[in-house]
Amino acid sequence: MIDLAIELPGLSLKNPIMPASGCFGFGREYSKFYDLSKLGAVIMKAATGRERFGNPTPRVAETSSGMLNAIGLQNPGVSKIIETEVPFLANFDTPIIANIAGSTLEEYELVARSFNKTDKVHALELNISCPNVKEGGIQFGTDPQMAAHVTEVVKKASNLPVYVKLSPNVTDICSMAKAVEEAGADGLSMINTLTGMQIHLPSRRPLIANKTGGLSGAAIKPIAIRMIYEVSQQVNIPIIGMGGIQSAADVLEFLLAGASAVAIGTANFQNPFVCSEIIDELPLVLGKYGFTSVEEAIGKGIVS
Amino acid sequence: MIDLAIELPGLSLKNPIMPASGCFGFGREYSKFYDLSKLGAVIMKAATGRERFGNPTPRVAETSSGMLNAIGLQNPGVSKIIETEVPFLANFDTPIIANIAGSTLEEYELVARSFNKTDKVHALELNISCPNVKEGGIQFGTDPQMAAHVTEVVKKASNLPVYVKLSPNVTDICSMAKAVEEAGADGLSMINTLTGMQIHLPSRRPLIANKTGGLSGAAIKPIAIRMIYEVSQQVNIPIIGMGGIQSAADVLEFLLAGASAVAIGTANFQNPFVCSEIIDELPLVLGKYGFTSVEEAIGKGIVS
Amino acid sequence: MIKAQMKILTKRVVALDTIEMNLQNDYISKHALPGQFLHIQVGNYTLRRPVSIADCNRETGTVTILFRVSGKGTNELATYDSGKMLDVLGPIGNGYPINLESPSTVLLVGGGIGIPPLYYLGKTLKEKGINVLSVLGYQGKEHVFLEQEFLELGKSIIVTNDGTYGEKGFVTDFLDRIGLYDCYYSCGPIPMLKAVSAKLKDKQGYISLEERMGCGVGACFACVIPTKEGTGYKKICKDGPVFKAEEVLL
Amino acid sequence: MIKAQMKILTKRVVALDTIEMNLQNDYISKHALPGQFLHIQVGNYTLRRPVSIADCNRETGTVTILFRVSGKGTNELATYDSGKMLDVLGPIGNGYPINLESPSTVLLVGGGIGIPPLYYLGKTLKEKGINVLSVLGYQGKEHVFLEQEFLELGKSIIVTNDGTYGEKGFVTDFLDRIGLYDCYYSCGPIPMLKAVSAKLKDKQGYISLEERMGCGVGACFACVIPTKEGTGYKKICKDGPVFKAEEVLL
Ligand SMILES: Cc1cc2nc3c(=O)[nH]c(=O)nc-3n(C[C@H](O)[C@H](O)[C@H](O)COP(=O)(O)OP(=O)(O)OC[C@H]3O[C@@H](n4cnc5c(N)ncnc54)[C@H](O)[C@@H]3O)c2cc1C
Ligand SMILES: Cc1cc2nc3c(=O)[nH]c(=O)nc-3n(C[C@H](O)[C@H](O)[C@H](O)COP(=O)(O)OP(=O)(O)OC[C@H]3O[C@@H](n4cnc5c(N)ncnc54)[C@H](O)[C@@H]3O)c2cc1C
Ligand SMILES: Cc1cc2nc3c(=O)[nH]c(=O)nc-3n(C[C@H](O)[C@H](O)[C@H](O)COP(=O)(O)O)c2cc1C
Ligand SMILES: Cc1cc2nc3c(=O)[nH]c(=O)nc-3n(C[C@H](O)[C@H](O)[C@H](O)COP(=O)(O)O)c2cc1C
Ligand code: FES
Ligand code: FES
Repeated sequence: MIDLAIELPGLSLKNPIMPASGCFGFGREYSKFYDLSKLGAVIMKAATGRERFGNPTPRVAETSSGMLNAIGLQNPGVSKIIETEVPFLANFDTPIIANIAGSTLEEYELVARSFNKTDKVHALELNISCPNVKEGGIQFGTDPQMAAHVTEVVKKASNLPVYVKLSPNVTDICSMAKAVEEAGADGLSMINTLTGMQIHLPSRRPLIANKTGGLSGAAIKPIAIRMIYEVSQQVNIPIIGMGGIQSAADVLEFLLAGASAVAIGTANFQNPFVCSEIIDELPLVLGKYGFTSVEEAIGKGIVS
Repeated sequence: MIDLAIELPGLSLKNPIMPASGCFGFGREYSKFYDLSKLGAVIMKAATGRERFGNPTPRVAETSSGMLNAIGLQNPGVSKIIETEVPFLANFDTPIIANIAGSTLEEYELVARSFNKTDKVHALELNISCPNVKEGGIQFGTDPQMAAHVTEVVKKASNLPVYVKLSPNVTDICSMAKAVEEAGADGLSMINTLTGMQIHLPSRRPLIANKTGGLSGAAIKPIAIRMIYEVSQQVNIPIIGMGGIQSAADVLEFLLAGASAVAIGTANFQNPFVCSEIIDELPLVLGKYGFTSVEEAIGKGIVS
Repeated sequence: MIKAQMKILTKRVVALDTIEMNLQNDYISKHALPGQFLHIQVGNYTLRRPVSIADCNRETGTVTILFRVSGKGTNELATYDSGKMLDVLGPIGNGYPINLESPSTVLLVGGGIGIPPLYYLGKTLKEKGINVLSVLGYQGKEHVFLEQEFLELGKSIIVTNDGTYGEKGFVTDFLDRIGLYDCYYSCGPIPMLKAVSAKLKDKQGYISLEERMGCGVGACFACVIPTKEGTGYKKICKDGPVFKAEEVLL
Repeated sequence: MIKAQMKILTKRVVALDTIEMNLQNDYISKHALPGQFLHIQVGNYTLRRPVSIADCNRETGTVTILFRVSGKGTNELATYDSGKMLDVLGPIGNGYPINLESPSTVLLVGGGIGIPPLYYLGKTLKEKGINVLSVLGYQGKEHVFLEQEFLELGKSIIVTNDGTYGEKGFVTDFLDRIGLYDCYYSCGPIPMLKAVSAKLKDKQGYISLEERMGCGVGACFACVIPTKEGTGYKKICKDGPVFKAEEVLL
């Protein structure tokens, strides 16, 4: 028997697989494909203080082994999410992680505090790294002091464990990680998307209306692995790894690099069953490479 | 008639296509496939002060739509390059660009000065961004002041135009670009590889002996396009664009983003004729999208 | 909607760069409604390709698609031969509302590769005893397809932009000439939809929209369109691709 | 070396996860030397896959390869059927030196998927009137291939690690038993090559090496190996894959 369970701050996961924020909505659509109770946890689409419409379309573009997106944090606002989306997800036997975003410190604080009102959310994922928010969101994610500050504010406002989601668009990912750890983060979530662009030749302009978008998918996996490998050696808090995962073998690669659990984003679009299938496949892959549990594999790829 | 010619500081290019540094050696091997005189220019493998053996093997790994490399600047040293490689390339009717690297300011200076001894090299590409050099090379490429400093030193030591090759592994590519422009760079070359890693599951360790390697190939094209798009609006020096180019359509995308010429790296490995074929194909692609010259397309994808 | 394997039964070039494929799948053929689409995995491309259902045969369990060869995915799809299995999500979206009173007449207005879904719609309406008129616009003669099929549904005007076949001009130039009808259904490029819905603003109409898609199932917010009454929005993949003409902001 | 299209003529499973393919190309079959390899483009993978030439027929213009299905590329290659064209660079590298005095005897020592190139070598040497002995190591019974072919070249000992076929043990355990020979040629996993060259250090020997490759043509410095006499290095793709046993540092 291969043991897939893993304990993280605030989260008792029956397996390390969760859908990544923004790629699974609030679970309704994918719940028609399989029982979400199977998942290690669900990470919801970003919540902001008020409803946001997001960016103009086109919002996505395809790239080699990846895609760009500039959704712009479209969401119905934190109150509506707590009212209608959280109760829906609470029907399933799986922890709920709320991804929170904002343009200002006050908005982050408000959103974090709002989730205290429900006892159905188990952790916050603090999204300081969405490259598609114009008003200042991006600075939180690329400056260690700003990142630490917003982490402190959110920690103080919330009674939930906080996983800070790091941006890969930085010179020194370790200093970002250490800054938020020191500021009280209970865990890290990495990586968010890399800022990219595609130019549409016929129209001679960026294809995505927002011009830039976030690059996700298999293309970015080597960058995610490198960053997790480096960061996991420098912090003492667990990492939820993500970036290009498509298979159980990819999951093991993330575990070996130092992640304690993983999230799967873009791959849901190609295969709506991907999380479910990976959960089925994972014991075989762990066994094949000589592991008897997820726990055992964490960080085992790190050589000194 | 579509005009492919382009004038850059020190370089009269008959077309904007050149092989990227490190992916074409010193031209000998590819000269057996086609006449190198066809190329816009040739960028040589990095030259250092002395011969370097480079990193242990494995040095390359394949990733989704890309590859990692950690060659470690293996090269016969600047004197040998001037003695044996430059004369070979000078047999062809195409400008030669020397890519120069070092671990210390003094080494950069020495290598730059050495190329004054030959009149067969037309420009320097200052590689401050190779992520595979341990002794400090990486800092030059991620700190604007260091980058400016090494640019100044090399400019002073050399009588050739200097194209500074920027690393994408930074939070703010524009401030890097502006710093080296101010320090006297004649042009920019971007992007070098993104630092990545792959973990080999059976051996439970990074596949590349150096652990990390530089990610190149189609996977990184959206990042290259974004950075060139942003930088080209902030500097007044030309950009040699690179990162994932595989076709003439890709070349046009780089031109639209603001590059004045391009270099092709990884794609040579799949198709040794790729530069030659793209040169043949480029007029058709320019024509198809309504351009009569390369010149005309530069920066035309930029919208305000 | 299900994720299914569909076998390519036939492949045929029906006009310049336009391919028709018959795909087999019982469930999808039994559930597909006019206006719905398939989300097709081509090769290993990151994103699936949305393609409308152009016809459907419940008896034989087949679904027909028609697509224009334009970019990487449709180029690759065009190379697939019969016998090959396609990985498909479908049928997706809300189709055209077809609960009309029987003795009524509808107008179909299609442009280019927006025409195929109107055929399945027209066929279904005709089977219900509704009169079907069509105005179909193509770039030029060599782009024309499904002409005969639409003629069999009822009166039909073919318009080409360059006048190389049928009438010359835009579909909007011929909306007055086709006769009387109770409501219209339209699919085609956005400029055409704008012109049609502006011209027919007093009629009840339904339009089918396209947008670049991520998930295709309503989860990613890639394909939204603002609704007319202010801050709202609809997802084209899940709430559409068919909307009331007055509902959305083009 | 050229870049060529090679047509797959036949495909055959010869042992567990081991595929033999016959590929057609006149130029390559006429120029291929034992020990050289092909650099094969599979699908759209970024890097080509190096595979040794296992046999060659100048008359029919065919080249044989044998490969182990291990990762993504070889898995995909294994799905290709006869008739398909492969994009190949080849023949690449320096082969085994074969200018031997006629009445001499050579020993071939192969391990696993390192065995195929030794077959083409053995065949070529035998045609030149040289005696060929072989010691061939496999994991187990179901991995054994080319047994009959090597037997036809001369005395041959099959060794399996698990003893399920032939002798049990490692090839090095049987180097004394095969008889007398003037020099040896070896190809297989690095640990085997180390053991073989250590054991036979007094004999002249040639070994064939593997390394992850980028360009495959000598331009990228991916595949270097240090030479024994200090700071030098060789490129496996261009200067090898065959080296004198004492030349390189394993
Ligand atoms: C609901 C719906 C129904 C459609 N029905 C049909 C149909 O019946 N026949 C037909 O020929 N075409 C149809 N299209 C358009 C079709 O989806 C695109 O032509 C196709 O996706 C282009 O893919 P490509 O790989 O050839 O182009 P690429 O440019 O290589 O595609 C790159 C990416 O952009 C997307 N994309 C490119 N063009 C479009 C477009 N016009 N609309 C949406 N996404 C696009 C692709 O899906 C892919 O994700 C429909 C689109 C939608 C949204
Ligand atoms: C000169 C030479 C001759 C060879 N001859 C044969 C042969 O005759 N038969 C045979 O079965 N194998 C041979 N190999 C090994 C063969 O190249 C690998 O098994 C193959 O590349 C694996 O590809 P993959 O896509 O299945 O594996 P993946 O792991 O998906 O490949 C990923 C990358 O790693 C490289 N790679 C993986 N394993 C190896 C390896 N062992 N050696 C070199 N590169 C590797 C691949 O080429 C690719 O670039 C030879 C290797 C070399 C260098
Ligand atoms: C369409 C889309 C929307 C996303 N929205 C969010 C979001 O709202 N909040 C967030 O933290 N990350 C968001 N992400 C980032 C993903 O959660 C994930 O970090 C990233 O896509 C890398 O994983 P992947 O390669 O598996 O997709 C989004 C990604 C995509 C593709
Ligand atoms: C094997 C390899 C070796 C490289 N060596 C160098 C080098 O010596 N100097 C340098 O400036 N860049 C070097 N690069 C980076 C390339 O010149 C180029 O910037 C990068 O690969 C992106 O382009 P591409 O995607 O077309 O390969 C190397 C890249 C590869 C793949
Ligand atoms: S494509 Fe994802 S919501 Fe419509
Ligand atoms: S693989 Fe490039 S030098 Fe050998």
